Amino acid sequence: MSEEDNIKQQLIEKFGFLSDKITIQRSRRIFADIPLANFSEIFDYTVRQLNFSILAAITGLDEGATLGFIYHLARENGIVLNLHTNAPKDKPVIKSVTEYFPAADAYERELVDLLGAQVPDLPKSDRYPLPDDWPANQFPLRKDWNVEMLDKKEVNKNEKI
Amino acid sequence: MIRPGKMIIQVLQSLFKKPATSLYPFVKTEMPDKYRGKLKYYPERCIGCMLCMKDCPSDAIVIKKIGEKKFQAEINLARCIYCAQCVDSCPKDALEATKEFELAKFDREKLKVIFSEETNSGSETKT
Amino acid sequence: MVNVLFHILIFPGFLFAGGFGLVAEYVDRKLCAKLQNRIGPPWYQPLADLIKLVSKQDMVPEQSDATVFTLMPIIAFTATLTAFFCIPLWQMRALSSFSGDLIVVLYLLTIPTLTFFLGGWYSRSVFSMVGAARSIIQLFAYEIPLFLSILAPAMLAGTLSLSEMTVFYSKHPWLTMLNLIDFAIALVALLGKLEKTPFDIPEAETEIVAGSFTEYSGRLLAFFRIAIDMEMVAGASLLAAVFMPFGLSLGPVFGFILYLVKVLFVVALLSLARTIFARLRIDQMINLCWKYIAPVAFLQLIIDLIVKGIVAQ
Amino acid sequence: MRRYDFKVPIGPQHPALKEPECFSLMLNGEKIEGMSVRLGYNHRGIEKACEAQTYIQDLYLIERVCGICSHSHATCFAQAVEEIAALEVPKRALYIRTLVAELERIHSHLLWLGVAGHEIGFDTLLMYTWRDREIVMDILAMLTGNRVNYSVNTIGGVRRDVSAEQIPQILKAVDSLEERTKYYIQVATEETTIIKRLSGVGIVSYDDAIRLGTVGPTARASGVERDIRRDDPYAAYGELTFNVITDKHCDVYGRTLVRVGELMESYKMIRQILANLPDGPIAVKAPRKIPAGQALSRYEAPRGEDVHYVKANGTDKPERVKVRAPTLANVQAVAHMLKDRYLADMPIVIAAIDPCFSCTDRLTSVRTPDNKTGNIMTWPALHSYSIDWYRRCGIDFSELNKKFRVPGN
Repeated sequence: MSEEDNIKQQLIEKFGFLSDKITIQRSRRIFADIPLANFSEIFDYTVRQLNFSILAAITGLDEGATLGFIYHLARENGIVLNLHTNAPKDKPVIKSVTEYFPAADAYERELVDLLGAQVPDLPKSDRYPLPDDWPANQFPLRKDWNVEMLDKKEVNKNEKI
Repeated sequence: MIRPGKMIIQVLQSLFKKPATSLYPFVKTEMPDKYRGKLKYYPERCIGCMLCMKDCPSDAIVIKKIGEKKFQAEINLARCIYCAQCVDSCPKDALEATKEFELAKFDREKLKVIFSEETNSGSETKT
Repeated sequence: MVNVLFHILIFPGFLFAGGFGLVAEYVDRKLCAKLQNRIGPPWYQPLADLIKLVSKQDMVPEQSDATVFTLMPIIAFTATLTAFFCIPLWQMRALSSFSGDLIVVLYLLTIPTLTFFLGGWYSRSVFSMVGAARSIIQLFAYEIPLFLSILAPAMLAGTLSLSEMTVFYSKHPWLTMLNLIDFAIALVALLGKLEKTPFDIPEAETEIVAGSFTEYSGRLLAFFRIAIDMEMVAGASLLAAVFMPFGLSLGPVFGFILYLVKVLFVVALLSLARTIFARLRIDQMINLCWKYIAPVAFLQLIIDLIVKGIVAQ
Repeated sequence: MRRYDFKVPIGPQHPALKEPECFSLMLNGEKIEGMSVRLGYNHRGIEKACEAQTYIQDLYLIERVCGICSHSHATCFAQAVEEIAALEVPKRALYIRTLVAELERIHSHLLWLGVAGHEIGFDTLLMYTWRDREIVMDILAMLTGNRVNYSVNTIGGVRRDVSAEQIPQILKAVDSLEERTKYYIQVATEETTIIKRLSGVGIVSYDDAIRLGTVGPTARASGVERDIRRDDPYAAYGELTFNVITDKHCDVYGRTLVRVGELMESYKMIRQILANLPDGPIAVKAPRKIPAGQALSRYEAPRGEDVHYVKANGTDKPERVKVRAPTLANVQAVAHMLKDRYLADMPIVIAAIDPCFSCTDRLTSVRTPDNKTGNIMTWPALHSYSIDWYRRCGIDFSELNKKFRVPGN
């Protein structure tokens, strides 16, 4: 049995409800779809027990009614486990993973600024990556956002060119 | 051996070497053969498939039909990012990347170049 | 009266010192470029830079002390110019020579550094203030070795007058060979005084932009620039007078050419040092000066003392 | 936060930084007591712009995420798209990609060595390394056409082939570069002033390097043996033999040694690639519409691990493109490295992670396809705006204006 199958087996043994949610796309790439409610325990298990010690990135997605979050976790030998979870758009609250990976701070700030996710346990700091005077409730990576929304409301308000 | 002034020999040798820099605007450099510079358009080869317009990442090229099987190209050199994808996309080799690269102008409008058959094959008229 | 004006304005005053300063800057820059395998600037570049600066607007920062800020470049300029009158250039005697003029020259050459400090400090910009603090710290590091390295030959000659020193060494040319270590020390100290790599710590571009000069622009900066150029020539002339006192009786033409060659040789050594070292940190610079250079300078002093005793017998 | 005298803003504009970012240093004399980093000045909206363009167009946009590692980003993106579309990229194409990637690494590392020299005030090293870097730049220009944005990738292969005459030229260039690199290794390890400025500066221990998530040479200089080229092989790296260079110094000196060591490995790899260059086509035809799917692509850029995630929705435009550039992972270690160090160490410590902030921040250019709402002002508009602005401040230039007509162009 390959290592990827082994990881899949271990995950299913521990969390039975994941049995049809894990796909092995190619060698070294595993995609898993996990519910938000069980996110913390599954994340803890993969990092602490399954030795996924590298957080390559966190991707945020606009999936229509929900916001999707993909945690790209990697092992030293190159196997990547992509944990996908999603939260409803009206209450997009996720838990911070800075406890496991301090470097995740920047990735989570990106989610907050660009997609409007809410990460309550993220420490207070300068915002990243948008400018300080960026208008509130404008999340550029959401599908319903476009440049005109910004132009009309905020940038052109002071003076006509 | 760790010592200060390790580079002194090469530094002194440089006194008698030809300088590596050149006086650029007075001494021109030759671009490599595959260089992707200003585009050139051959109207007689164009079939008007518009694939170049479709693939252009920066909307720099516009092909217009000006008559029966006659086309002209308007290339905005200010928008062009010189990737030459249009040259690859063109099925009839109607576009070509030249080695010309000194394209700066004081006026943005002068960077719009129109190629058409009336002005000889491949040459340009400035608007 | 005309004579005095001639000395102040033309030789060895403003025109000569300033012009030679620009030439020295050109030699420094061109040689540096050559050593780095570049083409380098054309001959008129230092002059063109100066004209550009003079034609620009003077900006005085709002928070700065305007009086100190504008006064300092002029003081730096004047002090270096004055130093020229006391250094023997191509003759045995300097223009104004008296017992103890060596001390005067050394102090006159210290004044520019103090003006860098005051000008930078009263600019009230963080970069200027850090640069100003650094230049005063650096002053304490290189000044002692510089004084010691000049005083040792003076002691050997038994005089504190530069002109009398050159007379002494012309009579005993072999004694100058004794001061070679001091020449090296004086060169290192001069690098520190002129704030050139590896001791360009007070104006380290990548750290504190331009140090004390960050807020200076226009004519004020031009004054500082020409003062630094003149300081380079004055320092090199001082080294030439103290450590290379030969060929001083060759007459005005050859003597003058020999003087130019000597000064440009020192300048060339400075630009060579500029190309082969990395910039040190301020703590490393102080360590270097106090732990290694100052003790060696003392050693040279002791050697000179012993030799003096032997010569006296 | 401890007591501090000065707050020195390093950036957004500062001679030590080649790109705009802001590091605020709290200084107590020369000593750094604390620091805060503000990123985002280079945010150009590339991820959002990618969603509005076709895959082929995105390739050139992604290439412009960063100037120095343009090939890294383009390859990483192309790999992800090819994985979704299940394209079998020809072997020759993979080898050419690897060849350009290693040449790019050489040019990037030589560039870094020069920048490092400049940051510690050693301009001769800068001039010499950049002079020698021209050799590899010329080879890249010969192979791909251009010096920086090579545009050698396309979805399904590469655009430019390597001809038989070019191979001896590349080998000759690699030989001379190898000789020069040996000289620079000597200089870096034997010149007192360089060692004094580099060793013991910017220390990140092995544990901290892992905890802070550093990547690339920064991590490898702390003894963390991670290299995507070996761990997660892509392109032709699976068929090449090379060593992963690590170092135990944990400081800027170690990072220098790792980078020059990697240069030597790159020369080795290029010789292997050119000796085993397979024959065959250089590209397969890619469909315009990419089937729905997702892929994660990793790539060892000169600065560290580059991660691209692409999600396709069956149209000719991607649903989502995510770029994680190596500097974003490394920049957070800078504050740790500068703790209790001196102001003078700041430039070299920041430079030592080989920061590329244009990679790090990717998103606020206002680009719309029809350019209706773009904020581009024409020269006359800008001119009249400036007159208007001064008039509102109470200054009237109209009299002067009559005297000095602004030229028409």
